[in-house]
Amino acid sequence: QDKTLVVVLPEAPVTMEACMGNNTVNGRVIRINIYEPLTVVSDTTGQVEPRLATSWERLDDLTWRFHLREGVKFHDDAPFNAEAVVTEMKRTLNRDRNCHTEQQYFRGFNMTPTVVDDLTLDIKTDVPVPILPTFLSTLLISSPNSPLEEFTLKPIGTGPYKYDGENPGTEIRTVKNPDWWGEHSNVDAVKYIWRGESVVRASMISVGEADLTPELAVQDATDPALDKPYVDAETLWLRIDTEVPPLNDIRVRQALNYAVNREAMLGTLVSKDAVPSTQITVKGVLGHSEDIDDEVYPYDPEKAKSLLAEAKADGVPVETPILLVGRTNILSNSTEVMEAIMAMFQEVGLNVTLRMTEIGEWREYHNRPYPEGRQPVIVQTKHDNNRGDAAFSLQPKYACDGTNAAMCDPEIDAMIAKATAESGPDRGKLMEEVFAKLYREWVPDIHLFHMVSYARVGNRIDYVPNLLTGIEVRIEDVNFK
Amino acid sequence: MLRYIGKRALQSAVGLSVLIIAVFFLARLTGDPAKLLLPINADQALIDEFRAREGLDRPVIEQFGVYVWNVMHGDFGTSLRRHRPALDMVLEAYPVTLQLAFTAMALVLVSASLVGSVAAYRPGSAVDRTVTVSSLISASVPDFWVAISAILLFAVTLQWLPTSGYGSDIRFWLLPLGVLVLRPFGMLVQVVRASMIATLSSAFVRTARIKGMSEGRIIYVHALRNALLPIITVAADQTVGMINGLVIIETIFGFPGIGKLMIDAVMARDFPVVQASILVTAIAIFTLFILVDLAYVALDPRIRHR
Amino acid sequence: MTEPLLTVRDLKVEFQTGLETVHAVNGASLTVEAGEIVAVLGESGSGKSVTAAAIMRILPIPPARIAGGEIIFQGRNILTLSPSEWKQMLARDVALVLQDALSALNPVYPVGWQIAEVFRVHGERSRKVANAKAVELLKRVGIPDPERRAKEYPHQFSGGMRQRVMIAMAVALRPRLLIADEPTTALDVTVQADIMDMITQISWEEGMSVLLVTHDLGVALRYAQRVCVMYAGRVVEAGPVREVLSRPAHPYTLALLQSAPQARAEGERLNPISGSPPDLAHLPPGCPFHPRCRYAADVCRASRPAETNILPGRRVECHRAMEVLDVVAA
Amino acid sequence: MAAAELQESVRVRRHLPWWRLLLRDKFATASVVWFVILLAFVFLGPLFLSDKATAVNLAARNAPPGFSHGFLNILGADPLGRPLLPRLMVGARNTLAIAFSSVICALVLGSFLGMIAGYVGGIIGNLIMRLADVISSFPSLLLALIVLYILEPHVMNLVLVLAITRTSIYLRVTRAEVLEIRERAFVDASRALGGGAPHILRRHIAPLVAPTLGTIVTVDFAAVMLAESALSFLGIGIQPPEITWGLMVAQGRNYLTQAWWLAFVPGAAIMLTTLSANLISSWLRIINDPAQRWRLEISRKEAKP
Amino acid sequence: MLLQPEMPILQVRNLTKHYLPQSGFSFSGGKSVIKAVDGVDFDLYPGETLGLVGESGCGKSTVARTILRLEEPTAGEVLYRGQDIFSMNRTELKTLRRNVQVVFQNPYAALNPRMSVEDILSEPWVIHPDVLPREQWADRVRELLVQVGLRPEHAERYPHQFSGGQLQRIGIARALALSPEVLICDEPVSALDLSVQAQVINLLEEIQAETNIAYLFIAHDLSVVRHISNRVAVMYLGRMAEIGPASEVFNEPAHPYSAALLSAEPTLKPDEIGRERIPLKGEIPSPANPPSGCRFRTRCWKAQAVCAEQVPQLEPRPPGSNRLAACHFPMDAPDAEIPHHLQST
Ligand SMILES: Nc1ncnc2c1ncn2[C@@H]1O[C@H](COP(=O)(O)OP(=O)(O)OP(=O)(O)O)[C@@H](O)[C@H]1O
Ligand SMILES: Nc1ncnc2c1ncn2[C@@H]1O[C@H](COP(=O)(O)OP(=O)(O)OP(=O)(O)O)[C@@H](O)[C@H]1O
Ligand SMILES: [Mg+2]
Ligand SMILES: [Mg+2]
Repeated sequence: QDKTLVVVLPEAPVTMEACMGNNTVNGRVIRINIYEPLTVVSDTTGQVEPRLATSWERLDDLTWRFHLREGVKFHDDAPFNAEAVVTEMKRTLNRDRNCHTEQQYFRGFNMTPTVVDDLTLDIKTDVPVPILPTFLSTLLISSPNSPLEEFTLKPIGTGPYKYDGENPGTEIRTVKNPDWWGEHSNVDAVKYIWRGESVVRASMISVGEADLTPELAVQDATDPALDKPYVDAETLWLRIDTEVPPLNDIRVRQALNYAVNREAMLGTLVSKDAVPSTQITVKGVLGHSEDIDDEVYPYDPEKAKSLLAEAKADGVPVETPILLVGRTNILSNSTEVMEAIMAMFQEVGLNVTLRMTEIGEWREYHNRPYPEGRQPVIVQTKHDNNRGDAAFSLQPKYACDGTNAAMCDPEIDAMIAKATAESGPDRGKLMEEVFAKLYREWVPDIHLFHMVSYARVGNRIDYVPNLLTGIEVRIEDVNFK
Repeated sequence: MLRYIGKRALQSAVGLSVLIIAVFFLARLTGDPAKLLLPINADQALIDEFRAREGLDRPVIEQFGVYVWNVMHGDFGTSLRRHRPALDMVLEAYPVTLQLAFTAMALVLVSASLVGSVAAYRPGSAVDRTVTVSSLISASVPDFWVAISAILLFAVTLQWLPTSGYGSDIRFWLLPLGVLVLRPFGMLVQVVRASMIATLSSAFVRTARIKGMSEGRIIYVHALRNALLPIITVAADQTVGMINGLVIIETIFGFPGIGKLMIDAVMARDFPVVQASILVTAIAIFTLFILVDLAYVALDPRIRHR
Repeated sequence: MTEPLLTVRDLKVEFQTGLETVHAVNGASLTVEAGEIVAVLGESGSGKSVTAAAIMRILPIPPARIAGGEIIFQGRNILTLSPSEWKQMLARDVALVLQDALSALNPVYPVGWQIAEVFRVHGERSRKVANAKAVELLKRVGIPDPERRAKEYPHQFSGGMRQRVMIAMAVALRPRLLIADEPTTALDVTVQADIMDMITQISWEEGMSVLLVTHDLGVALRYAQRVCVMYAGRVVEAGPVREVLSRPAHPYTLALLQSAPQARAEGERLNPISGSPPDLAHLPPGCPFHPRCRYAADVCRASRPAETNILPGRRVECHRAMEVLDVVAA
Repeated sequence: MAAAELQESVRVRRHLPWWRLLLRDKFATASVVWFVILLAFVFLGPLFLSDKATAVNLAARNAPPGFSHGFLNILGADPLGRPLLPRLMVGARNTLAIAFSSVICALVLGSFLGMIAGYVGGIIGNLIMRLADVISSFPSLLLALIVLYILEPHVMNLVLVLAITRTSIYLRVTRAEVLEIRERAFVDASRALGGGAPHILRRHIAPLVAPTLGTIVTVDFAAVMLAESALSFLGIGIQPPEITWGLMVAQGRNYLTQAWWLAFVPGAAIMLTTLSANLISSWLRIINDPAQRWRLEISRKEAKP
Repeated sequence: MLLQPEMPILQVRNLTKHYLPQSGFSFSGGKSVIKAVDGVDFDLYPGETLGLVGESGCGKSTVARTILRLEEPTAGEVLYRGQDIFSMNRTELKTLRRNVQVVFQNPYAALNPRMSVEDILSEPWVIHPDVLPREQWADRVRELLVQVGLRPEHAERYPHQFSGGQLQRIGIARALALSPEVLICDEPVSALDLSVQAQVINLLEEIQAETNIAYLFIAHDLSVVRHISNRVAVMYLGRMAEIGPASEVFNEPAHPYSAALLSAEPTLKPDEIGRERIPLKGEIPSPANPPSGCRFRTRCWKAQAVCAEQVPQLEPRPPGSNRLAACHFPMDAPDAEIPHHLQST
């Protein structure tokens, strides 16, 4: 039997460069499979686990020591050692290279690596970074022979599969790396192809042209035998601009929350497996507050109306036209969801108009700085914290200087600062408190759902998609029957 | 004739320059690539850094100067998104698109000429009505709808053809070409029909008839060639307009063509790729228009001697 | 007496225009004997071209409709032939030359090609042979440097030369009958004379009959043996050309002759036929010419004159033919 | 001729009135009926049906065509349970406004420039043609992005985009035809009468170019509606909560396997409209072409005896 | 009526029209200009008819088109009442066109197939709205139709419903609609049958008698020209061969070409039917490459060496008469005798 796995992706990888490997489109091909990081975050526990590093310890507030795996070789036979990690850090952190990984995860502190011995590496930071091992799960290590300046066209890593050429624009091939340090699955080679239409991908699995595809649209996941749902860490919610009346009044924000009928959307506009949410991180992420999980706002239009009436009585201009900004294709069905929500807001008497925007325009509403004298705006947004630590979410979304925040509360700021600096066992607890406080006392958002996606898994193989399938498809987890 | 081609090539070069200038400046009005390419929580500092690095913070006119200078030295810039030379990306995608477009157009020209002429032969007849209605349906049917329905029918239900994919096997080409051909075919049948109705009533058709030749020869040898000028004009325009249809085809069927490349680049404000792909397609288009002019001459000797 | 090559008997052609029916040909009868040249005279709109087109079966149907009559060519009624049978005969047995040679030639093919095509559609396999024959024909119709000219396009030819090309095409397969619909109207006199000389010569050499539609009395007189005069869709008078033109028996023929400029002295006013041509959609009862006829009597208004043979070989449709003959004689 | 006869024949109309000619052509009649219905949609739809068209009813989500969810849902309902029939009717206004205005703008602009390029020729003509080359090779999507990004995705701006992208075909076709027509003798005759370029273009050239353009116009209707659909889908065209047929098609595309009617119903509306426009235009072409008009006039004669 | 003392209404001076092969494609190579008209002079007086005859392609229509300023001339001038029409501005030109009208050669092409006869005939008034008030258009159209021998109800028909002769009458009616002072008739009766031709000619003559209109009458039917013209001009290959009073030119042509032309005319006179015509050898040479010297020399039976060298000028023939001819060896001169003014060479 030919053990070549055919994976059909929704989109072609943009580049195979290691430092771009945390971008979903690239990560699905190269992350873990070709390039490995020092650490990985467990999809079930949110705990940091070893990969190319076997263990680590914090020497002091600013210094971490990593012990590297022995006997690992790159696909080009270069040895994997501390020197290689240092080289990769240079490459990834070189700002001129415009690396997504650097821009996304390694801002706000500086790292100085020191080679202790061949397999031991110290990393010193200029400020305390309690979750450095988590951050390092994003640093994909490529061969020291990879180009330092340009992006590589031929990825060379240490992973279980190595690059085996491509037909530009059509397919990318990888084959088993026999020298890999780990335990292989029985997949000998992988062919990656891509199709934009989810229905086409679904068909390809059905007729056996491909074995696996992630991210099927809800409406195409029609075959329960093949389609496997997975919570993919994507959370959909609406961000309220709390700085503009009438949205600066908490009663109005609560009314908005009461006005949304989440139940009705389940199984219709979003998958029936989606989970109504109360915060922007999913269970399994450190800092996710289970306390508020079941405090989902009930659908109560009457309550909403009375809150609005109350606010109006206090002179809050609740009739002000509110702009609801949606983003096309943020998720499949995002437009329908927004239309439904607009109708629900209108139902309780709010003057809401919907505006669907393309990403460029959407960012104008979503990111600071916002224009002075603006209209009250509610922005549709999503978040995928797949790094397992809520610190990645809290600061930009809720701090006064958060790029995506539309609120400012010194108390919250202080809580976030404290929580993210904490490295002890209280870290999760502190972050949970922030979420709880935000949810109960601030109401800066209208939370909707933790989404689920579907992967269609062909008959030839065994594969159980998980939280990480959204960003990486680990071939080591796939087996031919 | 060489002189004419030379002249037209020169004019086209001017046209290309105008186009490139327009694209360069207008594209920069569609927003900041930094905001699209950087992570969603990127702060202003990061944005500024990005802009400085890519030279986007400099006055547009200066950027243009640099661009022109580089182009003259064969450097079309590097994709902001993919960090590869823009020209390489475009040239990789180019042959597929050309192949698709020209095969489709050849099919369209031939089939529309055949079918449109038959319809024009007896205007108002049942055949004519059928052709008219079906060509209009084919011109007004949403192509992605047809594409997906065809996949579901031919690949999933009947399993005659692969769902999609790119390869040298003709089976990969059938559906994409079928879909791509639909709209231009519908349009062109209409044009052929109108043009042929006029031509079939001219005196030389009568002469052909009194020579005792078959109706087929009258239509296809005598009338069609005279009716061809407007047909070619429209066909050329349809070929140019095919780039939109190509996006659909390339996305759905997974053909690695320039249509998708260009759309993605436009949507991502990947200016170097936008510019390179427009430049390259425009060269093809301008060449096409020159060829059309030459075809006029080949088809109608009167133009040659005027 | 052998049967004529072509007999048109009581031909009726109607056109549907708007709400009315135009009776363009309204019972025309004529004959063409083998080898002779018959001129068809008549004013504009009298149905000469329509008759010619009906014989060639190239009427636009609809709006045209053959409402009656028969056209016997070589003993067969061509109106009942199947299209393929007829296509076999076209060019081989009967050919047509149209007036407007510029639009009658396909502008996008070389002239030689178009002539050679006649041979090719009628069985000549070899392109080379067909082309050689085309060049031969061009030479025959008096086109200098035929090899070169064969490769040129119609617009590069002068009017006269185009007409020659049309004639070359028509006589290519040595048809029995050539119908020439005003072949020289657009041409100047020297070219007209050349072309008519050529047609006559071919007719003579090949024994080809010619049905020559013309307005020009001079041309008819000079080149034809017999003449048919048409009026309002009917052949009102027919006979040997010299006799008819010198002693017309129909008042219309007489009037036609009198309206020619040659019939008048210089400075004198011309003498057109009074009144206006008939409205073919609403023909008057009786003789269609009576509203304009100087000799009209009550009988002319009441009944259509039957065709009579007043003299051997002369046919006329007039109640008062005898009176007219007398007047002319006087 | 006698004065009395002259008098009598003045003003005798020998042609059928247009509406009787219309009834002669069954297809054209049906098309006109469809357009009348459309006009009713356009003027009355948004007035009476706006609420119905936007009322979310998740219980009737993706309801199939039929009576199961009441009359309004006869054509089915969309993923939000909004009935398709009223949506179609309300969407007619935007759809037709966009399609008509862009095609008409493109037609007017293109044929105007084409006439100048063809009739005046020379440097100006050349300039216009090269400009047309440039415009044709400017990707319509980029143009759309530019215009809609800078000027808001309003209906009128969309029209601008679509019109510009459609202009070049009218320009080229018009020019090609004008080049031929202007050589005809009746154009010279008109010039000799003192007719200036505007007169000749209007009275002599435009009517002869019109049939060809008419053919293109009708097919272009479909092209424009579908182009609008594509733009909507990419997120830069008309966006919900506005309703257009193109948008409905674009949204329905996601549900092809589950609810085929979502894309089919508006798609069929687009097709019907294109078809009707074409049938009407070919009818117009026939009645305006004196040499073809008999085709319609004749049928009564044939039916009578 | 001949040679009135008054001012000519049109003076054509050295009119020259060369067609350049259009820029663009020239596969046929070379930049050979087509010398369609090459230095033509004549006058047209009010109330007279000048017949213009000549072989097909000799430039008659081009003369007409240039006078109408449908073409821009290469050289020369045309004075309308003393004013050069080639330097007229737009309004002057419009006035000119009201006064100088034309009837074209090909009636099928000269009428817009999409317009009804009514529209065709009212077009002049659309262009010159001050000529006739709108209410009168319908009646006047029908009058014009009757005037040219058609029926009033034809106003509602379209060109394709007419025979060629009928179409030509519509063309004449259109030209008459503005009551012009000069009518250029480019073979107006070629497509007409005898009777209508007679009507039209009578009509033209009547109108001339009433309005003193001048005709430039181009035709190839010599009997018509002979009948209608006061003076006749014979053109050959872009040049004037002979011009003079009709009777003189027709009865004793001075130019050999005129003589050949006249001999080819089919005649009705029984005694002349068998008359031999003077055959011309060869085709008319290409205007792109006309023969040197006398343009007719390649086909002239009298041609001598001098004819190839010197361009004959229009001179009175016989000397002192009204008739001018451009020939070294005119018909009245004995064949062998070389005119004395050439003897020196
Ligand atoms: N397509 C048509 N529709 C209506 N009437 C037509 C059509 N074709 C010809 N006729 C009419 O038929 C009659 C005869 O026309 P025909 O062309 O035979 O005349 P003709 O004798 O050849 O005249 P001419 O000498 O001017 O060529 C005319 O009155 C003409 O108006
Ligand atoms: N637009 C043009 N471009 C080039 N050559 C032309 C053009 N118009 C006319 N000619 C040439 O000029 C010469 C004179 O043409 P013109 O039409 O004036 O002749 P004509 O005497 O009127 O002939 P006919 O009797 O055939 O009407 C011809 O050789 C013709 O081919
Ligand atoms: Mg005729
Ligand atoms: Mg002429």
